[in-house]
Amino acid sequence: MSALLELRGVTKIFGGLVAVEDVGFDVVAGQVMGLIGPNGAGKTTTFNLITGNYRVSRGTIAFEGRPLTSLRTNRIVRLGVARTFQNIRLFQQLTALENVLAGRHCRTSAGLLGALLRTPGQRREERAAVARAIAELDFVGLPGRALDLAKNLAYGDQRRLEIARALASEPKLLVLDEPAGGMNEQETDQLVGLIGRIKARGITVLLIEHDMTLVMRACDQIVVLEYGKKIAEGPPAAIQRDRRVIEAYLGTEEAT
Amino acid sequence: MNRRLLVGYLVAAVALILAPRFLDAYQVDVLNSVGLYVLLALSLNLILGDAGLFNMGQAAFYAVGAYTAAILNTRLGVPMLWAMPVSGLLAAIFAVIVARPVVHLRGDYLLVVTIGLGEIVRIALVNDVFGVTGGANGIFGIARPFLFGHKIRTPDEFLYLIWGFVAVTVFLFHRLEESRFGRALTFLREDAVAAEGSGIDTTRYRLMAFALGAAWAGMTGSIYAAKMTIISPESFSFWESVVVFLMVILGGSGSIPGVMVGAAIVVIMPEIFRDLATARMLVFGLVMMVMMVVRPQGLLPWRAPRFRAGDVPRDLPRPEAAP
Amino acid sequence: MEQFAQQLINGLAVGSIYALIALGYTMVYGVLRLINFAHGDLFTYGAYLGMTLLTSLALQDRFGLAVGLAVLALMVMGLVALIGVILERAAYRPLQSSPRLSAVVSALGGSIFLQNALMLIYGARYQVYPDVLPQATVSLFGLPVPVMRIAVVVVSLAMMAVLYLFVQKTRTGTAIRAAAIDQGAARLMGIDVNRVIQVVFVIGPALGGAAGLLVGLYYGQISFTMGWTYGMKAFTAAILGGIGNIPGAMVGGLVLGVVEALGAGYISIAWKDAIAFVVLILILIVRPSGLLGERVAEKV
Amino acid sequence: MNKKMAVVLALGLVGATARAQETIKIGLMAPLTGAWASEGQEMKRNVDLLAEQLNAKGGLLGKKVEVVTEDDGGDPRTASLAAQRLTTKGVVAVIGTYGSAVTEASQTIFDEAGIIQVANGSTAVRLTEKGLKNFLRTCPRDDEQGRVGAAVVEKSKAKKIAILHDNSAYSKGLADEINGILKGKNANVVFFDALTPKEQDYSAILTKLKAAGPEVVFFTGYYPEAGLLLKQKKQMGWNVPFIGGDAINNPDLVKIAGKEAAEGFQFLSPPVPKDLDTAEAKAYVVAYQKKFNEAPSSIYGVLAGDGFRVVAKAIEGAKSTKAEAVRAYLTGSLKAFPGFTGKIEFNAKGDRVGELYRVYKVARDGSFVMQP
Repeated sequence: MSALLELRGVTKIFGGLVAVEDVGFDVVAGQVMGLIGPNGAGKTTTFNLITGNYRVSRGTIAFEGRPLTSLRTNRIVRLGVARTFQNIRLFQQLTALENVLAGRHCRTSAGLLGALLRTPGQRREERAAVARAIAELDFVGLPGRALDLAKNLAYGDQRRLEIARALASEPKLLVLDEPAGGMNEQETDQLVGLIGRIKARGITVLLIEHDMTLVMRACDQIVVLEYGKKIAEGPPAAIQRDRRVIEAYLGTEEAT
Repeated sequence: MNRRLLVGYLVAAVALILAPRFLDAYQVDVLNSVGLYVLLALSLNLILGDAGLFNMGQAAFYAVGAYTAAILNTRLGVPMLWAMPVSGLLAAIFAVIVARPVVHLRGDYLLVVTIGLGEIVRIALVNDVFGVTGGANGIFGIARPFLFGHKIRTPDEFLYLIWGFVAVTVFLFHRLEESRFGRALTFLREDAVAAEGSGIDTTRYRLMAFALGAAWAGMTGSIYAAKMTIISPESFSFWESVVVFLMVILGGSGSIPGVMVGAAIVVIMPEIFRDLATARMLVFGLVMMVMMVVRPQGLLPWRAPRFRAGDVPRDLPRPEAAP
Repeated sequence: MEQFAQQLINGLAVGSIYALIALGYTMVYGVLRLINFAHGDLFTYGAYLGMTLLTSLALQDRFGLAVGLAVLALMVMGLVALIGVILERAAYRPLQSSPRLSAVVSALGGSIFLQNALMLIYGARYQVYPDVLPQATVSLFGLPVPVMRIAVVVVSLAMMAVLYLFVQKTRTGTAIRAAAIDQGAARLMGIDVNRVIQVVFVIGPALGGAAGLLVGLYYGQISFTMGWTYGMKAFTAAILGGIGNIPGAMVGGLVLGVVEALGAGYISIAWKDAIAFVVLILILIVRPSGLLGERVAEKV
Repeated sequence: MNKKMAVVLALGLVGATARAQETIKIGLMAPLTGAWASEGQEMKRNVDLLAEQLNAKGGLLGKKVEVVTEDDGGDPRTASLAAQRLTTKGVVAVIGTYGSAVTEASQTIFDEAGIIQVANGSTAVRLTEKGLKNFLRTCPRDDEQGRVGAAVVEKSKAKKIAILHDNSAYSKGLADEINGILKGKNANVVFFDALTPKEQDYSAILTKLKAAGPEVVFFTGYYPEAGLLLKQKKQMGWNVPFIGGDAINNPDLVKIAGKEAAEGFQFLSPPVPKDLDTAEAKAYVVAYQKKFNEAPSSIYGVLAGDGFRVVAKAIEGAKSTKAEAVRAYLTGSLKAFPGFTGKIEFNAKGDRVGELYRVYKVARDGSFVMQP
């Protein structure tokens, strides 16, 4: 078991406000890791630091031993870290197929000349990309919806489409920000199944989630944040018993 | 390509080929003017319509192209049509250099910066930068272009040259739109953060959009120089950038046929109103307002869908099976 | 050194006019996210209306210079505000839910229309204000400065101060600020956004009109195309200060004026505008949201 | 009823075409809109008035004269369209336009179409140096004005000279001419720079100018900026003499600057009608005054009028509307024609012959007084 992603002493300061402080954990290859914590604990900020949307103030983030901290987001995606967004960021005006092709972009290479001259190589690549995108749509459970506009999909389907888009970039690590947000129970069940199948493809998953049943069912390992600091780490069973976690998080969350 | 669009293009092409038989020199020259602006509008559409980058300084690239060709021609005797690709290339390089530090700016900040770039270029031309632009006088005595040994001189001949280039441009730009490159620009326009998060190098594509748009504006500039035989800084004023911007939005931002219609209307309308003499621009302004209110998406906002049912294959291996 | 001080004063005088016009851009932008390209022309209307009223009513003869001009200013501001409100109704309101740039084109159409209407009414020639201001000079830090030059700066700054207090201290002002931050949220909080837009289209054009009157009174010569030049400068100033930000527009205007004056004085007059734009670009590279604009990291 | 109407309509059409054949069309290309609209509209006034007068006297060669006006918007691209349009309207000659670059954009079009063009506000030297056979102009050239301007500067005995232009082709050209001549005579030019036209506050420029300490300033730009410069110079309490070029000859200068600030200002210009002692000029000023309620304000408008008159004269003299004949008459037979701007004759290039420029000075009452 080797660490695919390593966070060491990661700190992010906005203005004077410390959003994430000295957080460190490893994401082990092949596992599903959950990142939980109360609202404002710095989960999404941590994600944004991993995916290069924000720059770390201090600390290091390494993926397969390579530092990510100075790379731009698209480079990080290329290295194999794909993500979804907390408040869905699909290309709403475009079809599901085009959305997935966006994820395929970094694994294809046709350039300007290829586009203008429409070379055989470019056409072959294009056909393959479309085929792969369709396959990913099928995989996440959106068969036959390729030509629907993203904005016309139901909320849960939009979440799935975002996952398909991320998968199309052939990630080694998939970072899901509240994938079950806005989903009903049945959809959540399907999502747990989907996460299982993603794991079965050999893709490591890191996810933020508020739905504890999902977290407990889907995750192999859990990290808990509170006020920007890591307060616990361990397998679900251990976390469920952890005193500080119960006080800080589960106590309040479960009560509501 | 969509069949109706194809028919539209064919009808337009036939009409243009036959136009000199039915129109007088002035009317043909209006069409030439339309053609030049169609090219400019299409070039800006790449940047503004496709990539969603607010650029109100397209005249700067147009100017770089026109001046490059004019200088090459009058100083080194390079034939105008040979100078054309050089114009495009130089305009593209110029665009990349000036856009690099500012391309990440948000919408309206980019808008004002591009206005500034346009003005800086114009002021530089007026002040005879490097001693080669002729200052306020501009450059005169530019040779007419030769095509296959034939000197292009009359409005009719320019009609075929300009619209021939329009046809090539439309063909290539439609291809571009349907390609991986065109899609990347669309993603960029729709949501730059999501595009970057999907693995698209947004900075690179922003610059590519600028480079390509500038290259086309530059080549158009060289045709303009060849047609006018004299160019001066006032032909590349801020107003010129505004007019091209207007054509793109009025016609339907991001839509190739729309942008062409926009250019045609903005050029032809003031000509139709010529008989109103001093009131012609007043009516023009009014019509613009009304058109926008009536059709807020532009006159012809139509974009070709990239994929239709036939493009979607079935019976694919499931990704689980793939390694 | 004396030249430096002199150029500084020159810059502030021009800059205060830019600032006054820039406020109109920034307020409208704050609420509507619209670059009101016709705003420069509203400024021109202020100048022309001021001239007509000044010569036809001759208020300064009846009530004395100070009162006469104050009354005149209020009338001009009222009339230009009226034009602003009509413009908003006719050209912008129907486009509220359309793509942002559609309204920009509508604004450009409005600008062309307003400008040419003025040309048809008054003719294309330059118009000249009657000379009503006293021509005294005072010594400021040992430099001779025309009194009226100081008056222009003081009047502009006073109007900006009033506006600032209005926006900060009153309920309507708070509503304007709220709508500028998040229109949707403001709506949910029970703010009548359409009314806010109307208020903005009263205040912005009124200030623009006042600037037009000031320019007419002080410089004496006006033309129907003047709004285009001033408008572009003022819009640049608004961006420089951070568009949507009211103190930013004031600072942006003053900074732009001073940069222009110093650029003309110490580098080259012919390159003055280019220098100003280079400075603008450099500032935006360092501060992508303008001088006072907040540096918002894009929320993801 | 319908038939009747059709007949009436047909007759009307025939009549219209018949009448059309009877007119001689003369084109006017002018900036009716845009930044130079005031000049263009002034040009139109002069030419329309003269055409009216001519028609009242029976027209040309027994035909009425019809003026076909096209707006060039003051920009080269629109100008090339306007010119192209005029070539399709059957005009025998074209008057105009204002601005050298704008004129240049139309030159080849008229030349290739075999139409005589008489420009009125296009002073760039090169326009007549290209060997175009159909181009003439009633305005003088920049090099001539440069010579006269430099002479005026020398006469002022100023040791330090400042030259200010506005970076337009005309203004820069004139400034270069004067600068070249003065430099050639080892005069001390301490300042040479350009202001940005269409602005209102020139105090930054004046401050810099003053720091250079010139004893005379030659401003080669246009009257709106000149007026503001004079006014703001006075506000600064600086009383260096200013001299200007012919683009400043407009009564609005005094309105803008104020009489006090304008007093003593000198500028070069072809003589204006009121200063000529010919009967034609005197009568014209009266007629213009009567029709438009003011004296002709723009010298370029008057120069357009002169252009119209020489063309009319040439058609009459040559008894033909053919371009070659008109051109031959204008450059060969036309001698000492009594124009509203002095005697008119053309050389083979199409330029006016003779010293045209006079020096004007603004008097205390704001009037322009021709200097002996």
